[in-house]
Amino acid sequence: MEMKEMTYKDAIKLAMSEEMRKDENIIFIGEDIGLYGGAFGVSVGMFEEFGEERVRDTPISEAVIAGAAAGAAATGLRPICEMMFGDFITIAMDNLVNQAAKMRYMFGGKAKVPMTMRLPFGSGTGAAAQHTQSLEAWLCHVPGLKVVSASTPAEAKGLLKAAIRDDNPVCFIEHKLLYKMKGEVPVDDEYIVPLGVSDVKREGTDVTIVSYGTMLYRVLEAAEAVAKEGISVEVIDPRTLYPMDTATIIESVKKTGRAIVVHEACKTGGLGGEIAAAISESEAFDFLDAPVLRLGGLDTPIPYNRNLEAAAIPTVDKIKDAIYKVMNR
Amino acid sequence: MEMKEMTYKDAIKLAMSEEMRKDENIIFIGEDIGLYGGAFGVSVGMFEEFGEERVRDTPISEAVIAGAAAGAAATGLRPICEMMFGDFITIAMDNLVNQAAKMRYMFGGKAKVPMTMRLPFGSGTGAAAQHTQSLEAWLCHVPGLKVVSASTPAEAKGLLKAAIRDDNPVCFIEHKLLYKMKGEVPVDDEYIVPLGVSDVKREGTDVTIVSYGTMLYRVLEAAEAVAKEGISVEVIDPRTLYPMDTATIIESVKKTGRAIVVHEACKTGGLGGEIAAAISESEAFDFLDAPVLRLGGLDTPIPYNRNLEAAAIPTVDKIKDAIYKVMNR
Amino acid sequence: MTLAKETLVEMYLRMNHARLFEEKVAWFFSRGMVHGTTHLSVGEEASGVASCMALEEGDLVSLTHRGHSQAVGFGLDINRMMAELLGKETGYCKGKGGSMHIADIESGNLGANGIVGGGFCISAGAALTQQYKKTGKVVLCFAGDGATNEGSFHEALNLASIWKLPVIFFIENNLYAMSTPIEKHMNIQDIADRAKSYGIPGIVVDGNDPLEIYETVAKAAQEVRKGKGPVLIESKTYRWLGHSKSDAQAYRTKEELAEWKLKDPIKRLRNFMIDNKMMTAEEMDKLEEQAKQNIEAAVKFASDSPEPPIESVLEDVYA
Amino acid sequence: MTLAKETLVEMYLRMNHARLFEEKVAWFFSRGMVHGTTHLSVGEEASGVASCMALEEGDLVSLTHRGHSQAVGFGLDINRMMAELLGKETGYCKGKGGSMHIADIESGNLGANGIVGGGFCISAGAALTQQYKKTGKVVLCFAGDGATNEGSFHEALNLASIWKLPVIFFIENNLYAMSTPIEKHMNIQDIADRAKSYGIPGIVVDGNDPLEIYETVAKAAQEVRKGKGPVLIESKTYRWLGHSKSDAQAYRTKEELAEWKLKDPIKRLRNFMIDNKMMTAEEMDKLEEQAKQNIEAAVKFASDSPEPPIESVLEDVYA
Ligand SMILES: Cc1ncc(C[n+]2csc(CCOP(=O)(O)OP(=O)(O)O)c2C)c(N)n1
Ligand SMILES: Cc1ncc(C[n+]2csc(CCOP(=O)(O)OP(=O)(O)O)c2C)c(N)n1
Ligand SMILES: [Mg+2]
Ligand SMILES: [Mg+2]
Repeated sequence: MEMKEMTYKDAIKLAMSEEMRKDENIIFIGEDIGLYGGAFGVSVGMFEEFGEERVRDTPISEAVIAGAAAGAAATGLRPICEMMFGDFITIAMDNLVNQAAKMRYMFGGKAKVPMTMRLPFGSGTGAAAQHTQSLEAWLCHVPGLKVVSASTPAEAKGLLKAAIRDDNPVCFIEHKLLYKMKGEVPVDDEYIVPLGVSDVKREGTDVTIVSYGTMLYRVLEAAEAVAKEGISVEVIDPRTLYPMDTATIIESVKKTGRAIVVHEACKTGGLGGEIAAAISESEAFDFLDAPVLRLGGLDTPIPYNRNLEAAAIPTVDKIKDAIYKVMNR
Repeated sequence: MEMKEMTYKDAIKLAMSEEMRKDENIIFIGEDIGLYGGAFGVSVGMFEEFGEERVRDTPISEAVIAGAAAGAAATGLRPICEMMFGDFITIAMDNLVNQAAKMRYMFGGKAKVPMTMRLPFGSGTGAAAQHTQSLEAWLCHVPGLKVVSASTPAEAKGLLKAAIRDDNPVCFIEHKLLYKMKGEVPVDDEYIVPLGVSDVKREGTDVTIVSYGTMLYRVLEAAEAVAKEGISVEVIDPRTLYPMDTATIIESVKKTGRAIVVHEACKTGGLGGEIAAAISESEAFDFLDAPVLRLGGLDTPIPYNRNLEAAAIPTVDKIKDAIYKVMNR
Repeated sequence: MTLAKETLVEMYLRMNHARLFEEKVAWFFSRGMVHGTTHLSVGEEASGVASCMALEEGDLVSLTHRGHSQAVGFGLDINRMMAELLGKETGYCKGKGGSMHIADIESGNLGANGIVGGGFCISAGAALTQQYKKTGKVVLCFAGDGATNEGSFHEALNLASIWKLPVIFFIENNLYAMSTPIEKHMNIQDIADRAKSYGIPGIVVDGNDPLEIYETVAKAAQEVRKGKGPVLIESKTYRWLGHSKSDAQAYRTKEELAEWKLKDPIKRLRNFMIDNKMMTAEEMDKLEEQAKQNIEAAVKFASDSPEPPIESVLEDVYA
Repeated sequence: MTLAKETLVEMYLRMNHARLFEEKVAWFFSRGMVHGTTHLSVGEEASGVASCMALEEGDLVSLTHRGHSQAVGFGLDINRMMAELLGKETGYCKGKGGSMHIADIESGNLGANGIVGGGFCISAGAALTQQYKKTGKVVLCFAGDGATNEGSFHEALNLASIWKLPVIFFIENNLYAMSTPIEKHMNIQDIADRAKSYGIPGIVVDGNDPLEIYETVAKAAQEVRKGKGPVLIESKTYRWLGHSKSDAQAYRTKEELAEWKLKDPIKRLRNFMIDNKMMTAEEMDKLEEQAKQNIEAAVKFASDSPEPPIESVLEDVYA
């Protein structure tokens, strides 16, 4: 496969651009995504390539971004939306949850709502409580939605293309701290990472850690560190958070007998509980040598101060401690 | 304690009315709560007693209901809000989550937001997908909010009074099917059920079932049924869903060695995962003879047709099956 | 604008269908034969029917929770509507939607909506499709007076205006949002004035006059089709029945109701057609009789239809 | 309305504080000494400062993401503001809020808001408290031009209008919402016209004229205090710097910027005071010098202040 090095955000742009070149029913809407290129510069240049008919700046009106996308999708377009910050989905929830996600079911299967909602989530930017949340757990509780999280530039391309091609409303989670991350990305414009397939990011035999987003990298770092001490960690990235391929996770846990889930979102009510429970109620239960541990963000809003902000989410050290904890039993 | 029989909804009205008589900083706002008495008739007569200054019909504007409540609460009032249906909270999420819940933290502890948001949740009414959701799991993922669920008329009174007196934004979940349920309610106007205390609704030794809302009654029915077969079920109602008193649950599981969580909300992403994970990662793990089971609603929107609607959520039979399942190990 | 006789005949038939359909639905409810709730539009049939009839083939509509007249007006099949009310497999939504979600995307009905104001944004989006694909079609978006106080009204009208989307926002102002009289939920006389916030035309029509409605919508559609951007139409009308299943209606007087009943839009069209010698009274009676039979047939169709299989509860979540 | 000299002196001092504060903040950012982002209001100081100064003791304000001038105008302590920017324990929010959340409920500052339009509903609620408790106080709610396209604008203004709440919605129309020029985000000339949707007064002011702003807000506050309901004021102004930390400003021309710089509200007030012989040029220079020293003192205060203890991350979630 021919590869090219690029940033995560350029991979996102590439995915959108390639799909838009192939299918003129795809339009892209959001706040300041045109000339400005989006708050994080993801779409710089797309306005120039596709023009204002297809790359559409909206007013600051998150409800109608989601709702218009739903209406456009139900009638034949395939809109991609950008929420400037994922936190603003609070304003779009009705259109996303009560309209887009339910239309098909309520209408007896006779609607198709192919829209993609890009959501920059996560902290580490010093932007404080209203610009740093990780709200994926909400979305994973809404039948009709799919929820996807990309951790590498290549996956950003492949998963986003799959999301755009999917005939359902897909929430595509981007972690802001990954935007500048570089990686090899397949140039093939048919390169797709299918939805609904978890990925083993690192093989191991002693403990399974499930993680995604920026936390994945802390997990991998912790895994390297404990490897030197003889602990072999398997790391799984679900990639599609909802509906999730738990089979891959369960297989892994049957092998390792130990599991940890790590995410940045507040621990309570986060996906960690869902994943831990899914593992425990599966046939992996009989293989468990220790309870499934969850490591999540503190149950607080994200504070502004740099040190406090860093203290609010899992660190490599905390992940290592969790590994020791499950190993010591 | 002197008791009086009344319905769940009258107990809610009583709680609001007693508190409003005691504290004139309490106002009540919502759609058609005045003369009409609310969509479910909860507040019939309050308008007449307290007048239009204190019982305020709003336009159909859920965002400003939540936001105005937050602003009023931060400046010295103690608003109670009624969302006509809990489903409409999708429109109020920004004001609830990004404003009300975070104000105190963002402002360094210098705000106090004593507001109560009443949310009628749940299915069984034939009102279809947009009027039947159980969205408590979302709210239990928002630090700064408290989430309360009342299962009996007495608790409806006692917990709602505690919620109104609490200095934080409290989401008070009411299940529509309970509104007409009758029960003995303490007449004492200082009768309070404190927040943050789980309640053992039935004692037992073989399996612990955690449940709340209408599901609680199905669980109790299932417990009675299996009791005849010699299975002793302990039933725990957390009552405060966030932050939850898990200690009581964990103690119970240490005794019984088996646990099931039952809720009406969609299984995936529901509170079941949170509770199951909390049990598993506690010291109760070593006492578990079977994995913690979750029983939740199907991962679908709620359909209109009566039979389909009934099939979408846990039944007494399904609960019994779950009990057999954990017992057979 | 003079309307062809056939158009008026069809309009009259549909208005009668709408009313009889709802009377039947009310009866079902009172008998506990259907569950859930329903919002009846008796008295508002001109608004729902005449407006839709002014559309062209291929135009789209978005309906409200009070959507039966609108659906019938748009030409939906009353058999499948009735079947949906009874939760049957042959219903428009296979029994999954019920009264508040009757939809038929294929024919351009974007659905009734259980969320007050839920149609505004969806309609803007559907209009974007029409503009983008240059279909020449318009979207007719229904909403109530109360719905115009939702934030979604504001966001959708603003977007539609700046993007010049082909959408007509048609407000059925029946003077109440549930129990709340309009004077208590907004501080202006005419909702049409809200158009000024978006720099678009705002028009008031007599919501009980089918001809005025037809004409106004038809004209607006013409302009909108040309790419001139959206139009806001306020149709002043009145609902004769309670807000929903259970409503003691303490918030209004019997006199007010009686007054509005004198403005019955169905009688009005009947008289117009007779007065203008388009039809005789006997011919009109026959039309009414036909409407009744059609509704009875719909009831029979619905009653005879099968329940959806239980397994279908798990279907249709994802495409 | 002739303003007392002391008022103008204080106004001038605050406008200078605001500008110097932000210049310092920009410098911190460029050095990476603070993280996150910030929105500077350089060029808009009259809007933020003069409007707040027209308030009475006990009145309240709700600020925007571009809130430094507003906060300084309201009389917040620049030491604690600067400390907050640096994330220090002595900051208004103990370092938990940063630039976008500077708040001081005790003194009536309901907070800057990271959510565009987030203040509308909160202000309505705070005004309800004033009305209910008969305090005679008003709430001044700031928002940008772009913010008026949020649904919350519509819901809040409508509620405030029907309940006659004592709130002034003060729109700082700086012609852009981030990169989007106002012509592209709304289809009307004057945002003040949106008042018509709610049956309330809508007034346009020159947002770079501190005296006109002061006068307009003071008058509006008088009416609002009498219980006449809310007022919408549109203050036309311009931001000199980029939207936030990183902004190439491709969306506007240098000429446009240069033209607006000629309308510097600070110079304008300076000239006014000198021309009217209230102060000499030397006296004005001295005021400016004093402002500079105050800002340097604020920087020192902030720099010398301790970081919040790590454990505090867990505090202040619940009362
Ligand atoms: C978002 C939302 N809020 C509240 C309701 C409850 N509700 C259903 S109909 C209705 C009144 C609607 O009034 P209006 O828009 O005037 O329409 P009408 O019923 O008069 O036709 C209300 C409050 C709802 N369904 N959705
Ligand atoms: C709900 C919400 N949407 C989007 C943003 C991102 N954002 C921050 S400031 C801004 C522009 C605001 O424009 P305007 O209201 O005119 O205020 P100005 O920045 O010009 O002062 C945007 C889009 C936000 N913070 N909140
Ligand atoms: Mg109405
Ligand atoms: Mg602006």
